[in-house]
Amino acid sequence: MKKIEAVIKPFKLDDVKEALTGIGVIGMTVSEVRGFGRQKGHTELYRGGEYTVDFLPKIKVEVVVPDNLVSKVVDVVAGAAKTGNIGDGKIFVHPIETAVRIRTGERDEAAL
Amino acid sequence: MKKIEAVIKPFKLDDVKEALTGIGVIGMTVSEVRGFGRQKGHTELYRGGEYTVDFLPKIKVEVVVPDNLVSKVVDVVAGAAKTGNIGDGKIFVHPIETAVRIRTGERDEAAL
Amino acid sequence: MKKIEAVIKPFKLDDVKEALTGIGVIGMTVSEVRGFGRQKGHTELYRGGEYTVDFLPKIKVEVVVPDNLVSKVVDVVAGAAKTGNIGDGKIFVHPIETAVRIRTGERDEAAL
Amino acid sequence: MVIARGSTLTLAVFFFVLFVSAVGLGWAQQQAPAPSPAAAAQAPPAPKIDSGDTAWLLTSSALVLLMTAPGLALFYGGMVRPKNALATIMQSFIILALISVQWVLWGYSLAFGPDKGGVIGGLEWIGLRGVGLDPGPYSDTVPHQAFMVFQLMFAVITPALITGAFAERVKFSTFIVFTLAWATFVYDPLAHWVWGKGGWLGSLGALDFAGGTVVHISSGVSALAAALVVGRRKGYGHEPIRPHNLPLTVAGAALLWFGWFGFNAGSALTAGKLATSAFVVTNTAAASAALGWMFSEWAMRGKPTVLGAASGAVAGLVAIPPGSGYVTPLASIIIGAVAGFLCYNACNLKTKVGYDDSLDVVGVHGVGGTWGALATGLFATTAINPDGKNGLFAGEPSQMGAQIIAILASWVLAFLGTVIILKILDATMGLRVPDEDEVAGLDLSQHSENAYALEGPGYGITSGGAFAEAMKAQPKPTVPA
Amino acid sequence: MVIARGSTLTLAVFFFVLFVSAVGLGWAQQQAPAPSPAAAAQAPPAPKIDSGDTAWLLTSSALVLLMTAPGLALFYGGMVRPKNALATIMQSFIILALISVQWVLWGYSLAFGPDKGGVIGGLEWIGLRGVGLDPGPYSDTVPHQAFMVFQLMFAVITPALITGAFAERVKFSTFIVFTLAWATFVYDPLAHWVWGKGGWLGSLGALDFAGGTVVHISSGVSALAAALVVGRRKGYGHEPIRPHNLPLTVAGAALLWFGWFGFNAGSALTAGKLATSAFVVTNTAAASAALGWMFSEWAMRGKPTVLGAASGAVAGLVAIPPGSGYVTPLASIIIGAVAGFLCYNACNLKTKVGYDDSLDVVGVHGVGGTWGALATGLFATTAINPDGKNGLFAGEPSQMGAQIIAILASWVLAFLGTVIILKILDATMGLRVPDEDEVAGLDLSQHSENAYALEGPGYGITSGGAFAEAMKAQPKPTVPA
Amino acid sequence: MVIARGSTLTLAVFFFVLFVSAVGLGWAQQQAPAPSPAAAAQAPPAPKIDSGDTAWLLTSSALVLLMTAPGLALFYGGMVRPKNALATIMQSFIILALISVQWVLWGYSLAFGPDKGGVIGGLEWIGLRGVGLDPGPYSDTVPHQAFMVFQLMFAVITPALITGAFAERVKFSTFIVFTLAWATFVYDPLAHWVWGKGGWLGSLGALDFAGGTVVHISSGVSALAAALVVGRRKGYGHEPIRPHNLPLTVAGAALLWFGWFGFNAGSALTAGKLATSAFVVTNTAAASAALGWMFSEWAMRGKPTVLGAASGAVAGLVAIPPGSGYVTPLASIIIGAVAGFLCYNACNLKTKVGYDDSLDVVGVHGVGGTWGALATGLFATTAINPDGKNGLFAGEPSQMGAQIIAILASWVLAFLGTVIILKILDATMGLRVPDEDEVAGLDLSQHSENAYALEGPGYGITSGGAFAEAMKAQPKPTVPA
Ligand SMILES: Nc1ncnc2c1ncn2[C@@H]1O[C@H](COP(=O)(O)OP(=O)(O)O)[C@@H](O)[C@H]1O
Ligand SMILES: Nc1ncnc2c1ncn2[C@@H]1O[C@H](COP(=O)(O)OP(=O)(O)O)[C@@H](O)[C@H]1O
Ligand SMILES: Nc1ncnc2c1ncn2[C@@H]1O[C@H](COP(=O)(O)OP(=O)(O)O)[C@@H](O)[C@H]1O
Repeated sequence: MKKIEAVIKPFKLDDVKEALTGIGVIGMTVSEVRGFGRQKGHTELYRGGEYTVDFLPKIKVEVVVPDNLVSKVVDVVAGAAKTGNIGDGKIFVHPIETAVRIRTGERDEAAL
Repeated sequence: MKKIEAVIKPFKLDDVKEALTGIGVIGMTVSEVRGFGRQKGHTELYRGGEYTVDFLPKIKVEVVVPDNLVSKVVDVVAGAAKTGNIGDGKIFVHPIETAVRIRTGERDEAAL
Repeated sequence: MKKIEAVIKPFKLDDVKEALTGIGVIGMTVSEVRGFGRQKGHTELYRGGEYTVDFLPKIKVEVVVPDNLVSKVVDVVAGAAKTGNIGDGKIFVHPIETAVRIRTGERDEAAL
Repeated sequence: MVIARGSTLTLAVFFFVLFVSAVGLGWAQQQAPAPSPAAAAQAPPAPKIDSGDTAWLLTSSALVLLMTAPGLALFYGGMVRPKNALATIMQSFIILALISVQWVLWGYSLAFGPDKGGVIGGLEWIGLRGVGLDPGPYSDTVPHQAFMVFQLMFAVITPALITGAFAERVKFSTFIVFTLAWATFVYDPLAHWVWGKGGWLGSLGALDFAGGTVVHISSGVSALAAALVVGRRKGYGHEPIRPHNLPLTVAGAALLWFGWFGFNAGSALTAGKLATSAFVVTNTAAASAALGWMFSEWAMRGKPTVLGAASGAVAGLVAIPPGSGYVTPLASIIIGAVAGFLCYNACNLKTKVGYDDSLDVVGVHGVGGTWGALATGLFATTAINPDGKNGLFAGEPSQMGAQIIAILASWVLAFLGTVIILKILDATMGLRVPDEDEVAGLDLSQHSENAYALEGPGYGITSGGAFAEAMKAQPKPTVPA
Repeated sequence: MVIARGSTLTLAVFFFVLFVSAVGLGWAQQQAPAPSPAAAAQAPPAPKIDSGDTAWLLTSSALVLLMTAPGLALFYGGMVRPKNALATIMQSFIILALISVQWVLWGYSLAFGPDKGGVIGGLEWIGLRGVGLDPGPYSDTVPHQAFMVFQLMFAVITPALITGAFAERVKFSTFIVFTLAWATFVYDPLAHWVWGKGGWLGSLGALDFAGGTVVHISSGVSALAAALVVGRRKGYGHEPIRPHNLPLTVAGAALLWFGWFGFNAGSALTAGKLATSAFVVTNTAAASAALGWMFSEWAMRGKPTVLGAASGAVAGLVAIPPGSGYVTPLASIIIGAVAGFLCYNACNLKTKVGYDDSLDVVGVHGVGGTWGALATGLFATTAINPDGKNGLFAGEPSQMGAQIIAILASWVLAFLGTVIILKILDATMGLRVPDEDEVAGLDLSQHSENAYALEGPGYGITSGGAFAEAMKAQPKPTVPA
Repeated sequence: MVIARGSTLTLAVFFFVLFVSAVGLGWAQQQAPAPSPAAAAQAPPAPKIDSGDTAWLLTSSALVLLMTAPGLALFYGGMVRPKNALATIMQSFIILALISVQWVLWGYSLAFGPDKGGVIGGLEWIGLRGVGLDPGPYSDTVPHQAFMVFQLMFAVITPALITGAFAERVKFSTFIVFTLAWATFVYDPLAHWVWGKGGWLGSLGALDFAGGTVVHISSGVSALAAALVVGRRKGYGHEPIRPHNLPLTVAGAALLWFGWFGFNAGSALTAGKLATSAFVVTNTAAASAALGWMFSEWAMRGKPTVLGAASGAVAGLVAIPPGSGYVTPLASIIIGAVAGFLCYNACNLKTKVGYDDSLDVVGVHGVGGTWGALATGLFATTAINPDGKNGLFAGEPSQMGAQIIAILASWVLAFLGTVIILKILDATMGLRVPDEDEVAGLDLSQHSENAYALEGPGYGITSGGAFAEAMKAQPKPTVPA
């Protein structure tokens, strides 16, 4: 099994979710993160002060899938999250050694 | 070393923490995530609109342990987090290559 | 490629970011987490109640780098995040099998 | 999680019929507003309305409304967990709506209408029949309806105070019926006993200038009954249950302080010496009690908390109303300081006894209200209010007797009334939400809402219903990065 | 994302010149405040100022200010997404600033100045020339300026209400020009028609005690026009767009309720019977409408929402002003309940029709205001206000005619006026922000601010500018853990 | 992080003894409230109390209370980082409590009591001895205590304003002692100089209608002294330090605006022409200054910020009080616009000079207050207030002299007084929290509380103490999913 971890633009979450469910992946875990990279930040003004913000809001999507689905999932996520503009984000693939479904104790691919 | 990553129901955090400290694991890192899976969401109403919410609040617990503790930790977490109802969550085991304690520079198992 | 994952004290984020950009790493993803470990928590009072808090706010920094940079990045992060006091946090190194830049479809080291 | 629409419809229809009948009853009367002979007899040739007094009484009425919403709504709303924030705020808000209608339809008549044997007002004033714009029996210089609407605001805040006791676990539909029943069977009679022309406690000579017994003892003691009957929140004592938004709570406390000037100084019904005196002692008692609570906690626990200071201010405001027309500023400092100390300790006691009065209504209103009623018997002086009475320290120990009778009577009526109503509702509608709804929170389970959506992304929320269908026909807009 | 400083400078200079000239115009006059002969003729030997009436009118003016900010600001601000929270709050806040100046400089003169043919006030009172501290033509017992400032607050809240329709997508600079134009070309004339001495709708006999046509119909209908001309928000109907902070919204609704006592009861301009009556029906209508909306939603959707109850209260408050000086408490219960039911359904309808009136200004103010104007024709009775008129149920069907003409006239003026102004602005300044600014949110793109920074770490925010340079010379402090 | 309970106990005991003695002093007197011969001489046969004036003064007193809490508490609380939100709110709230008691016990006597050589009031009125319910020496138509409580609210807000300068770093216990000392040794004398019967600045002819020197210059200049003595926050200039909740800040600014009507128009002490005039210029100055700041920032920085507009409104409100009883509406537009421009630039300057006045009290109150006192000398006209004076533009250049003397005297007293008090406290109790407490935040370190707990899970929070022990005996409830 692998974990596909994608850091995407927040408003793309819906598209990615639909794309994943579209290929039958019905489990995922997402969280709010801040990204720093090539994408330029913005400026904020508060009274006398001027602040440059270079961490931007991103969403991290984590989805664990059997090995045979990995490249398909990567492609589908990449496709759905793409705007073509800088800051679209990254996909990383991690090895996973075991998976357990807490409710049933099922293991590995049966647990997904 | 392995990282055990568990996605659980939020109100189970206390039980999982107690179970882990119970077997002598005294370090962990948790974060708020949203999960999408088989568990059904709910409906929200705002003026004319009706919204279906299918990402649910979950807690992710991450704990890095020496290899010999892995199966024990998995079992203990699975036991503590279980309600038997859908949506109880998953446990994933990741390989970890190095660990460092920032304060002392200790490495690997000494760092945990 | 490896993912270096560091759990640090929140006010050290700026230093870590500067240290990383200082050695030419210009991408990273951070998130808010809560840590439990040897560091003591604090007490809160609300009306009759007295609460002991033992999860403390931490920041998780994730940065994926080519293999040859790993030890340098670990050292730099450890150096920047260190105060010498308990609770400074941990660094964990994960293997990464694939990386993709969503915007261009570039793979692996080219994607970083 | 779905509340049966059937039973809800029944509820709605029930209220509709209730309203329509009371409206109908009063209608003809109002269309021909010449006072009925009975009413005319009660209201002799109208004295001249004073614009200053009327301005003050209307201002005060508005201030007392503000106490309930947003004052109390925020004070309580900030103290619960985020999953119940909105439901808690709603309880104060919707009581304002419910009682505003109940009072006009029948509440005012029961409380202040022509006396029936000292225990209740008659139904002669139902739907405000004969309650007109000339001065009425309760005031010479302001329209009768101004007095009515001022009293309405008291009838609103009292049940709202109780909601703190059973916060985070009660069914919304049951709560609504409880509120109406409690207002009708507990508040309205008690208000009559103390303030109604002919009410037995008032006739007895008990002093309650602005509602120590009627408002604070009655809500505090009903809170105790409710906490006992409803039972503890799930996880109480095991899980952390702490305030989710204390800035809102402090803002609410400050609004309560502000509004309380209307509560006490408005009770003078005129804008002159008495109102001024009540205003001053209100402020001083609140201030002194905030310090009293804070220093008690600081000395006993090692830290002065902000929630403590805010709670202390409220405790002082709770203790001063009965005496606010009868005591000196220096007496109010003592009354406040003692209130802060007492109520702080009462709240600590709760955790030892083990009942779950979520937001400490018993400790603050029950204890503070009782202390206030006693303190009035101690500190009252005709030097401040020639129409008042002297208390123990001004040489009249007998006043304490009247105060104690009033306290006991309020305790008994409030406790028994609340227990009976809740037991009946428990057996019929059910008091508490199902366990899983309590865990999910009342905001979602009772109202299908979330208090906050502070994060950017919608987390997979998708719109549904006819609207979403209609929109699907529309081209999806392209959104640049 | 950068707004060209050039065009902003132009804007600033434009306003500066505008202000300076009007200030200049009025200056000499005020320095020698003896009324000009014309003004003197309008204001015959000043009747005695009544301190109670003045106290009440000043209090009421302050209350109506509170309705706009923080009342409406929070009510609206809580309903948008977090990225637009501050920008939405800003629209109400800055309208308060803009119109406060506009009204003093020329707005009051246009609306209430010496009548020109029934359609507009003259410029005689520009810069408050001749609007002094003696009672004026609109009131006998309070200073003319007190009436002026009370009316100012109405002129402020009306355009602020409209902002709900185009929230989350309009350019700030355009919005400012729109507000000034709308106030000058729509609000001021309409206020003159209805309330100005000699205004044609008032002369016709249309009843509008406290602003049903002038405030609520005009804002609600302008909102419809604005929603149509401005177009939908990006993602409307596809993405979740839900309120981000409902506790603020409910607090705002409660403050609106509180302030509305000034709006309606202040409109009596005296503190006596009429103010009291208006106060009572205001409260009852709000309460009844909150229940009406809540029970409608409960019956039709299965859940009583908190946003629904708050919206219902506002709907009732919107419906009662025109009749608030003419109807009985029981009539106000009916007016409110119907308002709650109607406005709830109107808001549902919106999602079917497909225009994007972000915060339901049409459904609440357009529909509620129209119903209120009609209801006045139904329920008005001289039993309440001898200086008023009887409506249909009191035997005068003709009053309905006057009401309907007033409604139609307001609809037409507001709709056409708004469309014309917006079309001109669209062609010149542009109405909407660029797409990427809409996605990023107006807080950042229009104001370079974030509403919240609730998390601990600064997330890589670094200070810039001269300040940061200066600080770099300073030693960086060591921070212990 | 633990504050030694010993020293806290000492503090508590100290206050207790202080209160008890002052209460004791005044007690006998109040119980026999017939005015002492001396007081009787000061208060000749009581003129008739006017209900309208009293209603207005009580309303105004309540409004000024609202300015401090929740107004200023939210305005300031929203501007700090989340870890200090509650502690910042607390400072305003607890000052309300502290000064309310201090004023009754000795503050009012020092400020307004029988004059001693033009510099201070005597102790004759300690514990409100002889300050009764008949009109006093400062007003003919309202009870003396009404004047006293109105002035109390001014004494409350002034030190609360200063807290913005040293926010986020000062020890709570030291802050409390500072507040009492500052009120006693700086505020009370200055109030006497300007407003006390016989005070030397008032006798000199300096105009300060509602507190430009007494409130705003004194707080703004003390803020400068405090910022210099206390020193910068850790990380100032290196770390991002930005507002955490601007919706609260704007709501606070709006409440300040609302309450300021009481501050200025209440200072007329009657409800008539003068109050109306003050009301109108207050509103106009606030509006004009909001625009002045916003357009300045827009032109100079490219964006109009919401915090800027809110700050501008406050700047206008700060500038208008001294002139609010003497200037025309058009003058107030100019006073406001200049205030907005000046204060904006003063705040920018701060970052260049390098002192850390956390929330810009110097830039807003110091600069705005000074400008307002000068502007009064420029724009005052007897055309508005026959009992006032003419300023430069009305042909009396000499008035500027009196204004400048008053400004200088206030600057000197406030600056020196504050420096001396702080230096003494620094040497004895210590001014700042330890570094690690500053990093952790004052909410946790000073009060053991968190402002927010918006997330669902309790994050490992476990209850402790006797309560948790008691609960452990209870069966742990099973919680369904
Ligand atoms: N080396 C990295 N390790 C971890 N996360 C990264 C790394 N580089 C970029 N990211 C994440 O990807 C996001 C997008 O990267 P960025 O360089 O801005 O644009 P792009 O994805 O178009 O190259 C960043 O905001 C950050 O969250
Ligand atoms: N393939 C997956 N990858 C990552 N997280 C998953 C995956 N499947 C489920 N999850 C997480 O586990 C949670 C529970 O899954 P769900 O299917 O609802 O119930 P159950 O755990 O009982 O099978 C989800 O909310 C999600 O957070
Ligand atoms: N075994 C572990 N697995 C995952 N995270 C850990 C583990 N041990 C510690 N941590 C994280 O590291 C943080 C610091 O650990 P702690 O034991 O308090 O101090 P130190 O890093 O100085 O040893 C914790 O708050 C937690 O977030």
